[in-house]
Amino acid sequence: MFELLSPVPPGWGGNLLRGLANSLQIAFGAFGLGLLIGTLGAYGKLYGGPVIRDILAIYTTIVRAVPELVLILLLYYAGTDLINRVLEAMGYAPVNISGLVAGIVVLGFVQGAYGTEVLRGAIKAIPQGEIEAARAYGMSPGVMMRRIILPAMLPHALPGLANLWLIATKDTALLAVVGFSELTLETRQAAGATKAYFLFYMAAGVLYLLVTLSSNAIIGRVEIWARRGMPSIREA
Amino acid sequence: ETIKVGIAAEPYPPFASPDASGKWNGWEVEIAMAICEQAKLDCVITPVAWDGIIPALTTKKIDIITASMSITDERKKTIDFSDKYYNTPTVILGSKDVKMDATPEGMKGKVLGVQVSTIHQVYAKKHFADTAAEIKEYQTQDEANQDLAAGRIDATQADSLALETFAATDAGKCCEIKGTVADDIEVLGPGVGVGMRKGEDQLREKINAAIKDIRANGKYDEISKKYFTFDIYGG
Amino acid sequence: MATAVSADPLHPVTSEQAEAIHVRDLHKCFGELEVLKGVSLTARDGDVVALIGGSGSGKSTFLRCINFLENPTSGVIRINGEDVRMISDGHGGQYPADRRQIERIRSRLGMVFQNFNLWQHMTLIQNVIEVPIHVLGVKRDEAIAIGEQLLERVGLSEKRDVYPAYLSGGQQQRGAIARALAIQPRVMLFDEPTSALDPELVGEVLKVIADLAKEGRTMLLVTHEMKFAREVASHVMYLHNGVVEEEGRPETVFGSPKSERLKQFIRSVS
Amino acid sequence: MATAVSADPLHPVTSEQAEAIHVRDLHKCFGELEVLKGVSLTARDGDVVALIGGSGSGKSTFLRCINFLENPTSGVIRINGEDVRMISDGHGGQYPADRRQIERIRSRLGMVFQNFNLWQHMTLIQNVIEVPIHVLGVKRDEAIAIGEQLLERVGLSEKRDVYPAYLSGGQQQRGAIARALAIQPRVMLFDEPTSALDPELVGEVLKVIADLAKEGRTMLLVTHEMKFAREVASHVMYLHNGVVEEEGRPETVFGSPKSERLKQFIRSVS
Amino acid sequence: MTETAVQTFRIAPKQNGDTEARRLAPHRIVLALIGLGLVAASIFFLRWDWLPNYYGLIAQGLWRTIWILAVTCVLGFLLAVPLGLAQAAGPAIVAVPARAFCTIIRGTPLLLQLWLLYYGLGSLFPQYPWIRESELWPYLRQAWPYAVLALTLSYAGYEGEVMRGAFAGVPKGQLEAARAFGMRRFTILRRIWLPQAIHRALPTLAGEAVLQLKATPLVATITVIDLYAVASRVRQDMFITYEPLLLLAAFYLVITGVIVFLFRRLERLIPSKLG
Ligand SMILES: Nc1ncnc2c1ncn2[C@@H]1O[C@H](COP(=O)(O)OP(=O)(O)OP(=O)(O)O)[C@@H](O)[C@H]1O
Ligand SMILES: Nc1ncnc2c1ncn2[C@@H]1O[C@H](COP(=O)(O)OP(=O)(O)OP(=O)(O)O)[C@@H](O)[C@H]1O
Ligand SMILES: [Mg+2]
Ligand SMILES: [Mg+2]
Repeated sequence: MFELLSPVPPGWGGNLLRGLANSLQIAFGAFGLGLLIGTLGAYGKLYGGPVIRDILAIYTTIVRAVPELVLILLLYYAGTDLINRVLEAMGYAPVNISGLVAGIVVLGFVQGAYGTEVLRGAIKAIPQGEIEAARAYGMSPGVMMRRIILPAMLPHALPGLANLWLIATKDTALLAVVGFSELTLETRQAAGATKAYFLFYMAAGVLYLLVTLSSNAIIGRVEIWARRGMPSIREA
Repeated sequence: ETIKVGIAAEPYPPFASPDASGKWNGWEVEIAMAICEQAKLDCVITPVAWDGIIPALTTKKIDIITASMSITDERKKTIDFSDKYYNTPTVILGSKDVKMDATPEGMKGKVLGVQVSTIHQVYAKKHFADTAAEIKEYQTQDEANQDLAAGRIDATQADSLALETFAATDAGKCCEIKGTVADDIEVLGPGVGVGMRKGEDQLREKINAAIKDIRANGKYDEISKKYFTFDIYGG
Repeated sequence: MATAVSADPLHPVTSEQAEAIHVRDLHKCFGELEVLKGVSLTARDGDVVALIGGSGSGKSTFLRCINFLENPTSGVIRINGEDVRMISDGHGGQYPADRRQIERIRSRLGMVFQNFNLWQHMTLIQNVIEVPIHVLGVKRDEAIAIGEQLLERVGLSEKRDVYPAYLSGGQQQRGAIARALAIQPRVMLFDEPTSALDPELVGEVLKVIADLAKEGRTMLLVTHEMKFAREVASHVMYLHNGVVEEEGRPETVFGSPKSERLKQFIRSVS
Repeated sequence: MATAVSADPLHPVTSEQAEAIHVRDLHKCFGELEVLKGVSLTARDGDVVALIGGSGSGKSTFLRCINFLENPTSGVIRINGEDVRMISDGHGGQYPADRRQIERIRSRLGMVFQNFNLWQHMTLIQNVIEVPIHVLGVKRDEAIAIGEQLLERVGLSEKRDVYPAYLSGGQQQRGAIARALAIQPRVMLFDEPTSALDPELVGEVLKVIADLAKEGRTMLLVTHEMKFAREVASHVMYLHNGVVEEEGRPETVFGSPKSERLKQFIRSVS
Repeated sequence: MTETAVQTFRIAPKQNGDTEARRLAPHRIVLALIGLGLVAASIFFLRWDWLPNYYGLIAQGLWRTIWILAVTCVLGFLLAVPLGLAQAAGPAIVAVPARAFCTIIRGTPLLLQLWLLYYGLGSLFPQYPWIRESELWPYLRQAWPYAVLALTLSYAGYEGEVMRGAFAGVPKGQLEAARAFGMRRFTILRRIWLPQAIHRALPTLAGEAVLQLKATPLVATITVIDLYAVASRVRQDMFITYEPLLLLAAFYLVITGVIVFLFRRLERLIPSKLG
């Protein structure tokens, strides 16, 4: 039965691994984009003017609420269709938006909305005096962000960000809709074609678990580093 | 001009499934290529996830769909269909330990599983809802089959092909075909057709002609014999 | 050193010394609560202004308004001769028009907070060199050299690489002083910089402050050390419930207090 | 009030007063750093012990060891005559054997922290009534009545429903004092309870402390107010680098200091 | 203490930065108009004739979605607190299993967990006659207990991680103050530690609740028909793409709006000062 998992055809192992690699690639892109949006979003939500705050509130509410499938269908199909119709009307040649890019953008956009809230909570957990001190010494927002706020909030943000990262690795299933074969689609194809559902789903589970374990190891390291200077809360 | 033939990226053997190297084959894939050849169309098989298959069609990312789509009046409001290219009888598979047959009285008190959004679901709702204890909806037929084997449901209704294949497996040993349901053309429809964008009448004519031709010249039967022992075209 | 502080800002004292801090009619409300009710102050280079007053009288808030950690509700603030433009927010408050200007001004103001506010994720030396390197653009080696000298000066050399959470209260306070001194600001704002120190160290710190004043730097200092206010300050300001009850040269304020409140306050010290 | 403190714990003073705190040969290391190098102390009911010493000399650590916020590395601690059993952790340290015992002991010790540590998610009055209600089982109405009285006493009645983050430094410190007083403890540990207060309030707080001592409560007080140590304390302990350099009645310690360090320390005060 | 005598102003300091009552600021009117325009456009330009046929199903799906979400979030959170605490401050005996649980739950797809419970564990039961005959069988035979169990465990796994960080992030001094006054460990947890941990985790918790909303559709794979399954059903029946999904999105938006609103209210219970 395990010959089905062999890495070369007719075994499906190679497909699963390729799917995993694709998933990780998307996850990296989406998570990175999400972090960027999240950082700016959190900053804007906390320190921005009323217009920025309202727009960000709408962004985080809508993008988190609407299922990713709807977003990707709208962006990839309806969106490209609209763009091309406009281009056609203006006499230009239609463009072809890559499904991969669309997927990463959509996932990153969604991750950004969750990231905004995670980071907002983390920034609020920083003792406010430390931020005031940075201000008092004339740090510009950029420097303050880089030198004080980001490192000081990191220990508070890491668990939430770790969750988002793990969700990103699994949420890539949506990319199947735009014809990108990531781990979930590969697993479904292998399982559906061979009827060995249990085997392949377990195999995918193991792959995901390995990703999680190695992520945990790295995140654990980062967390120890991020918590430098914070005494342990364990009772003395 | 190439015609992109959309098929569901989720495997549905023996109609369409990929092998590990990514090549798609199966009865429906072969039939689709035969139709193309007959109609002198230059076709490429394009798998699209089921969720995106209709928008892909309407935004011209694919041009026709051969993904075992049953022709119904509701669906005709959105896309056009060719004539049917296959139609399998609808049967009921039930546990060997339970006595039943494929009639409303025969289903009395039974828990029946069907796949959601299929003609079988509509049929079961219409004919068995009054007598059966419960009608459970599954996302895929495989799940219904598993639950049947696990004893959570007493019977499942689907096309004969899927259920006979299952009954022949180890897991399916629990169960047997209990009979074919009475026909209801209004619900069960004329069968499975090729889906395409509305208004492309020329293309539809070509495909209809091609279906007729391969039925006539033996190509259809030649392909079918490789996969099935019975007449898949139906009555 | 000429004391060049005018209680009446409309009638400025003419002096060769440049005006370092000029505040006129500063008001600050937190919601309904009016904490500062029209405070004015002019301090010239080399002045040491001691701000005394009861707990909750608004001393910290005044200091925090001067470098715009709190937006004053109304009033004029001029730092080093530069007027800070304010924009009304349409709800009875105002905020600075030009963020860059505020940053520029702040980078010339050193501040020691009442509760220190050392950055917890940085060791002591990192705290001290942070602003010189990342705001003032001093070279790293240079900043470290200066930083180590300052830590030496406040007696914290061995704690160089310790994180603030592992320091005693007094050590944190001295760290905060070193951090403020590291930027060699023209104007220093001290909020009770000796509260956590023992008498010996209090003396040392106050000597440092006096030295800085001699170099021509301006000090604004909230303190409960009346002895220091009397000896080193060039100007004393007694704040009570958000109003300057009395101010002037220390001899005058301590020697012949006019208001009843101040008399009582001074009596409690001796 | 009889001073019943013996410098030599092996030779206890006989007295009708019960022994409230007894510490013998307390050592505390943070990693390599030995902060307390054998400190002993015996305080009886009604004693006011003033702990003085330079910044970083180990005063706060000593206080924190007494209620086991830090586990002493070695030494004996006896509170209200109750011996605290310790278990070795196998790495050169030890920890209390019976958590319940520690909790019981702590609930009879009031503590004012050097950095206040008011609970940030509770208003002032909630901070004050928290321990009476949830540890001592006082009825809510009763606790509130006492709490309001205490806030009145420290002059914070109007800040009753304000969260600590919106209080001035001195107000937070007074809040922390009210919180500690609310549990009416037999023994009070004060870590620089007047550091953020103006001279007027310092006087008031020290009067409160003196009053409590008259009621027979025991006070252990880290302070930089030499005047207070001289006037109210029944015993003064001068800590230097983790060692008790000198101790005794205030007249003796301040009047005729023996060690060079203490002489220098006292000189800086006057 | 005489000092604070004359303060005539009522204490109602503006303790929160964002208490502006500017509901009708110009930009909000503009945003509202844009929103209305989009809604109107989708009503006029899209196909809604199918709607009346599905009222019953939609109502049923909506109800299922809501109760599953509510039940699993509450149960999951109750599990998450001990999980987070065990990891943040517990001894190894509890910390290691808690950590393992969170890793496995977060590390494997929810779909897989759901299937393992329903088709794996669930299909073992019928093999034992005594289970089939027991009182529990009618429930074990149903799908929703497995759905609730799987979603609860999943939420607990993710939230356990969040709570671990939140517990560890409470300033040490806050706990020391509680210990110094002799609070029992459980009292400290209940009165000081948990409230402060939850307060700083609230924005993340709200996000995770919304994620949970979007995880509920998976229950359709084990025959529990939720709102999402209804939308899929319409798409399959009619082959229309956007309309049912937009309707679904609208419902999700309302549910998310409620979640965000509730969490915001909680967050504002305790004013926090922003640096
Ligand atoms: N948790 C800790 N880890 C390591 N070192 C510590 C820790 N806490 C205190 N120290 C060190 O122990 C020494 C004594 O600290 P302690 O807080 O007892 O001083 P203190 O006498 O209270 O001083 P101050 O008057 O400044 O508050 C200091 O050198 C300090 O750096
Ligand atoms: N952010 C705030 N929101 C509301 N009220 C505040 C805020 N900050 C300070 N206050 C109030 O303003 C008043 C003045 O506070 P401030 O910190 O200026 O006092 P202070 O003179 O520095 O006192 P202390 O000597 O105790 O530090 C106090 O009553 C305080 O409660
Ligand atoms: Mg102050
Ligand atoms: Mg101390």
